Amino acid sequence: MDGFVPLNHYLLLSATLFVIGVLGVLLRRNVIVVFMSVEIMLNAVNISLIAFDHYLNNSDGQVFSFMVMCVAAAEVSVGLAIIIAMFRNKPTVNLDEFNILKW
Amino acid sequence: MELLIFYPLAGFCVVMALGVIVSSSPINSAISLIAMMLGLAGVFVLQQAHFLAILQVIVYAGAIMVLFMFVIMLLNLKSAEEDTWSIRPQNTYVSVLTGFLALGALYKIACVIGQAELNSPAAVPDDFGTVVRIGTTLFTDFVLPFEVASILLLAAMVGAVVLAKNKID
Amino acid sequence: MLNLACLVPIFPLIGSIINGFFGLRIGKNAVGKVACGSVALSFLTVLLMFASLLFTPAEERLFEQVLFTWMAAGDFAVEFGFQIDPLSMVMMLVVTGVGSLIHIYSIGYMHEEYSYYRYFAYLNLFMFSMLLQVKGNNFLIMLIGWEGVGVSSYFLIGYYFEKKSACDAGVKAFVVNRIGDFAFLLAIMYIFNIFGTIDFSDVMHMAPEKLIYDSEAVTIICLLLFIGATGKSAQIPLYTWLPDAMEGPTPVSALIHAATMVTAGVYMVVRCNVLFELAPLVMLTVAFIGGTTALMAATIGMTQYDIKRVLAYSTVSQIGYMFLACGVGAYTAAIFHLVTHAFFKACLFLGSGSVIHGIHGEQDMRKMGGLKKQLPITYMTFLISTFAIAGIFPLSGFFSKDEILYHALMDGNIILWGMGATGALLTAFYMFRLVFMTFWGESRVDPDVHPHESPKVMTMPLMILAGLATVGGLLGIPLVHGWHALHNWLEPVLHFDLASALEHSKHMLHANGEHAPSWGHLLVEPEHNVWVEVSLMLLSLGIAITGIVGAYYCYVKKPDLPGKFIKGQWGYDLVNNKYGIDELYDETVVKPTVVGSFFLWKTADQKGIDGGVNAVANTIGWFSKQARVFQSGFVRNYALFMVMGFLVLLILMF
Amino acid sequence: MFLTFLTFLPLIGAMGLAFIPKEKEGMIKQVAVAVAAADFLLSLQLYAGFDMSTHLMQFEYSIAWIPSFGVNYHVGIDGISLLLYIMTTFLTLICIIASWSVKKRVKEYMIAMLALSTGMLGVFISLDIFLFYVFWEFQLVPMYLLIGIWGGPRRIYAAVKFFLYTAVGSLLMLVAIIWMYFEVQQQTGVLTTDLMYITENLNIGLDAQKWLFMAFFLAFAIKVPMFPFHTWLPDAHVEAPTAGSVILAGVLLKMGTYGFLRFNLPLFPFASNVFMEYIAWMAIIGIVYGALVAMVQEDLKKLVAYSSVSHLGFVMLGIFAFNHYGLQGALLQNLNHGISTSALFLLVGMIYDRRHTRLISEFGGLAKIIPVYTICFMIVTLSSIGLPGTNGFVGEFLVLLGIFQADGMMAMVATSGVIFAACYMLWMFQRVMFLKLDNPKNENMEDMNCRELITIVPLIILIFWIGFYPKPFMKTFEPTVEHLMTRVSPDNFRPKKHNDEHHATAVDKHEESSSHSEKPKEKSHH
Repeated sequence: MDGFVPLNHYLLLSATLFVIGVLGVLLRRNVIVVFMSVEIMLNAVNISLIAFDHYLNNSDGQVFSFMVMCVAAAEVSVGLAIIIAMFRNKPTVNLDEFNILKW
Repeated sequence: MELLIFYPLAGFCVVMALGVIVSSSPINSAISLIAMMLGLAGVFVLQQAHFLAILQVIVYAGAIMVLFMFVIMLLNLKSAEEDTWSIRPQNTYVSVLTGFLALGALYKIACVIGQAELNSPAAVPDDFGTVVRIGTTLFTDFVLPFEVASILLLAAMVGAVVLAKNKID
Repeated sequence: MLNLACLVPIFPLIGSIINGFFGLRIGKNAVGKVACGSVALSFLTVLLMFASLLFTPAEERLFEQVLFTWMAAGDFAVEFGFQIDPLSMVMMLVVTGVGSLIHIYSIGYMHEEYSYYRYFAYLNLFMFSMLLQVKGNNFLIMLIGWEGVGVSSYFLIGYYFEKKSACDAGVKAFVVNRIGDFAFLLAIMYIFNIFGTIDFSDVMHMAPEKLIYDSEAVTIICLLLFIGATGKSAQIPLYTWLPDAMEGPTPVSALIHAATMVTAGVYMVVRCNVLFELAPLVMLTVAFIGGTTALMAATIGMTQYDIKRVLAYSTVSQIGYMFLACGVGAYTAAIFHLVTHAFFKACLFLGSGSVIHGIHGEQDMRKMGGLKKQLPITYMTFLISTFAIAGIFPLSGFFSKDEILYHALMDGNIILWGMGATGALLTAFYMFRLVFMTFWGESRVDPDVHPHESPKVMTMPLMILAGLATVGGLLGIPLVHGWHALHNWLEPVLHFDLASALEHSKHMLHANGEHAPSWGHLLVEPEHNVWVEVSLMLLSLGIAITGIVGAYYCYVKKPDLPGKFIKGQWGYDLVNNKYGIDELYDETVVKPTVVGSFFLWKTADQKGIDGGVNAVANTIGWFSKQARVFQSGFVRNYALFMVMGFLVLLILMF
Repeated sequence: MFLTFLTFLPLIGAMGLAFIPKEKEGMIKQVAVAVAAADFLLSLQLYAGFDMSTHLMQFEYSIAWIPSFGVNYHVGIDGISLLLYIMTTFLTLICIIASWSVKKRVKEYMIAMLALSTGMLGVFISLDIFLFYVFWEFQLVPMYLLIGIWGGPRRIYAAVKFFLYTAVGSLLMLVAIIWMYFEVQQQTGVLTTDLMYITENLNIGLDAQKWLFMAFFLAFAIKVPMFPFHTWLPDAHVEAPTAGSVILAGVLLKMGTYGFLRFNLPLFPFASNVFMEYIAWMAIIGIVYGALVAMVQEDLKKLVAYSSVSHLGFVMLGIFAFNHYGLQGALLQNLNHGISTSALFLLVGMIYDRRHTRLISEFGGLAKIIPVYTICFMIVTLSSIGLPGTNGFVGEFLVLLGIFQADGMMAMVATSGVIFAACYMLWMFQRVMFLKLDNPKNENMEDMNCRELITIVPLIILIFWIGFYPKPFMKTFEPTVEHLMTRVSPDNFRPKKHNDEHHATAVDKHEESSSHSEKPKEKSHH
């Protein structure tokens, strides 16, 4: 142990955050919180990408993270727009209420 | 030295992430999320990814989260919306069950990750993680994805505008 | 000439088809002509055949005409063929002869009917079936006719189909007949099982060689055959349909339910005489059933007021006599009585039809009386026939009934004779009760009704039949050996060598390693004692006259006597209710069947079987409902379960 | 090849119909009738060219279909299937004529009818189990649609019930087929589904025979339907449109009995003998039970449906009598039931068209206003009762004769069905046709029109033809029955009583003692 953080610590952090994100997506009903959980997951992946980059001396991972952020931004803007549109039809953000496609 | 910084940071991130998914008010969630983003920016810095750390702060904690807050305020959300969910007991069981399963899975993942052999980072050049280095890679090897990403953003922008319009006609 | 046999049933069939399909278009006149013409043609053909058979030597009087093979499977083959022998000849003569007369009579009787054509189509169909039945050369052809007459009788009984009672009577007749047919069918199958053929001549020929005297097999066969006969011939226990069958038009009652169809059972027993001879147990049964029926029906006949019902019970009773004759082995007597009965009973029924026609459809004898002036011809013919049936010398009934009683005593036992003699007394009584109530005494006819004599087309047949009833007895003049024409005529058919049959049985029993009982006493022929016969004749004549006098006393001299006499008598009530047999059958057979069927349908079928199937379906449905929790319709839930599954897998696999 | 052409002609016709605009209903009907008539007339050619002296397959045609699985397109007919085949084309024609009154979705209806025809014809000619299975399932679909779309008020329930019942049975059959497929490959090394090859070369152990027999039995028994599996039939019949009922009774049910003759008996002769007695008793229960239940029905179609259960009991009884009389009687009774029950359904359909009800209590006294109809109904009723001189009698008598040879007791119980048949049919006839005309709605009923007569008269002719001269029909299956008998005859499986050597094939004594009834009653005394 020479003061460096081993790679697996980063990966563990990444995994933990990812799992937390997944749980958020699956268990919460509030559509905005679900969205936030998606962001957590995206971030968790970013951690892994950057960690690998650092440990393998390669910049591609950072470029990937960059792209992920792009996608996240796009997703959030569209997603929130959809939420607003839905909210206009039915004043709720509870996902269970949106069941018109349910059989 | 790095460890000393890493553990608090990582712990902070995890706590904040949990805060996102457990707090009943969306505002609290959003604030926790911002905190987590900032924490992650710290982690990025630890890994010499300075440019991304900056981006993290600007794009995520700044732009995206502002958007979130804006929407939350706009919709004027209260925290009582979870009632119907928690009323049904089987939902609670399912939540708890999933939580345990997730913990178990996490444990398994940890075991697997524990086998990773990279214990110290590679020797990195000085410009690692700088704008120059990233920019060069971005505009040489990844120029096409970059352009595609820009189109994506454009499309997202148009889409968001269209969707959010009052009337779709 | 005998090749014309196939034409005989075909004429009525053609007539039936023409009338049935085009009857409405060709008009009533033509319908009547077609119907009567076809039957008359048959009659003429039969006469021609009779003539040619008469000139054939007695031993060769068996002619078979095979048209084609009806059905064949493996070694089973049934020919569609006819058999002309003295027995079937007699039947054909009776059927076509009486049939023609009744057809002619019907022209007058049914003239007011709208569906005249339908009536004649059925009647011709009946003739076709009846002829097929008496002519068939094997059991199955006989069965075609057998059931064919059942169906025609069903239609004719239900001719007035708007009356519920008529319809019910039709169905009852058919179903009760079917019970008999069921037994008949089983008998046929059993016969095939044993003989490998169902051809009459083959079976009768082989029977003494293949069947052991008094063995189980022959007993069962004969019993089944006899049950079949009881159904068709209205004997105990299947007689209940015949009185109800009087719902049909009167000529139908005359033709089907008196002269021809109901005697089919007798014909069948006589036809299978060889088999019956081998089954003494069944013979005894036949005799007793016949005797009991004769007695019982006669008692019921005494209490009825419906003119046709009295005649119906009389018919049942007379057929009982025929079976009594069969049962004691006097087949000639049975056929003799069958023929004479056909004459006088047809005449009686037609006469009653004439009465009913004359007073516009009234059938209750309490509303008749004193009709002899208004209906002279009817009265005369009716009286002659009544004398005949009562057994007054020298009318036909005297000879035939007497022969039966003689044989009952000589070949049977005193009980059978006693039954017959009592029956004769009752017959004379109730028949004259009928005559006195209808034609004598004060008129009780509805004042609005003006009785009138029937037209010629109806009285002609009456007179012919009355004539036949008078002279029919000449067919079988007793006492003088060789003068019994019918006996000589039927001899080839009824010839049965008991001695050699017993010999064969012995051989077969020995081959099976069993010991044959001693049958020696069976071969002793009772002696023909002329003086016994003469004294019996005088006795029965006395009995008949007693009956007549009794009736005269009760219904002419002191008409209020019967009313006093019967009041409050439980015996009378019992008889008046026909011994409650109908009700008994209703309670023990019909109702349980219907209730049971409802149970089967509602409970066993819908609840039990279908319920079982539905229970399986519902169980599966229940499981599906439980599984539906996983199919909430929310994509998120699906994702949740996917992830849960994935996590489980992850935990388990690594 | 001719057979293939005949079989697929209706399907081709159906495809042709697809190109006719649905507004031109007249043209659609005409084309459908033309196709069906052509098919029927051409199929008569089969009878003309049929060699009645052999049991071998005729008009055979075989071509590899899925070579990698050894599946062939192998078709052919023999005595068992010839008349069924012709009857199918015949009833299809009659049904299409009878469907003139259909108003709803005429085009789809006709397409379904023609497709159904191909499916049914295919079942009767397939000599490859795989092909058979394909056709067997294929014909379910159009029938399902016919009931489900053009049926009565509870049509969906009935259609689903029909489909599920049949599917459940046939799935087990599929399992059995697959088992045999692999077994034959193991034994002979040949990968094939060819029925002829399997029948001749597959050697199935005794226990396996029993299981396979059961699997096939279930499929066919449901189709027939035998006694405890019959409850789909009344529902399906009641809800199906007239033509659907006719086809259902006339052809689909025959596929069950056909299956027994084509598969169960030749493939599993031993198991057939083992189960013979039980199945015969089931059939007898069906005869009596069906008749009794029919007696108390209030709906005409239901009554006829239950009478079908009873009649098909006779067919099954004949098959499992295992002798010439029984088998021939069963085959003939198969046809007879197709003729008389189809006619009954057609007739019921006619008054349904006029009055839109089938409740017996709604009618009464019809004889007065519709005499021609009454005559037809009467004849068909009598045929259904099995009156001698009509077709019903010939078949029933042979069946009963056959079962009498096997067991007198069975024959007695079965024969009692004859009495009940008279009860329920005549009672029904009386309540519908006779009595007073007291329902004013019936007063303006029209008698049969020309088209309806065209559909009924051929059936009536057949009723009398078979009743009086069944030879042209019966001689077609004589050699086949002969051949089948040699294969399944109980004598093969019972020890010869007088011989010491038990040269019965493949019988172990244990099975022997448990499963056989005594010899037929005393035959004759030597």
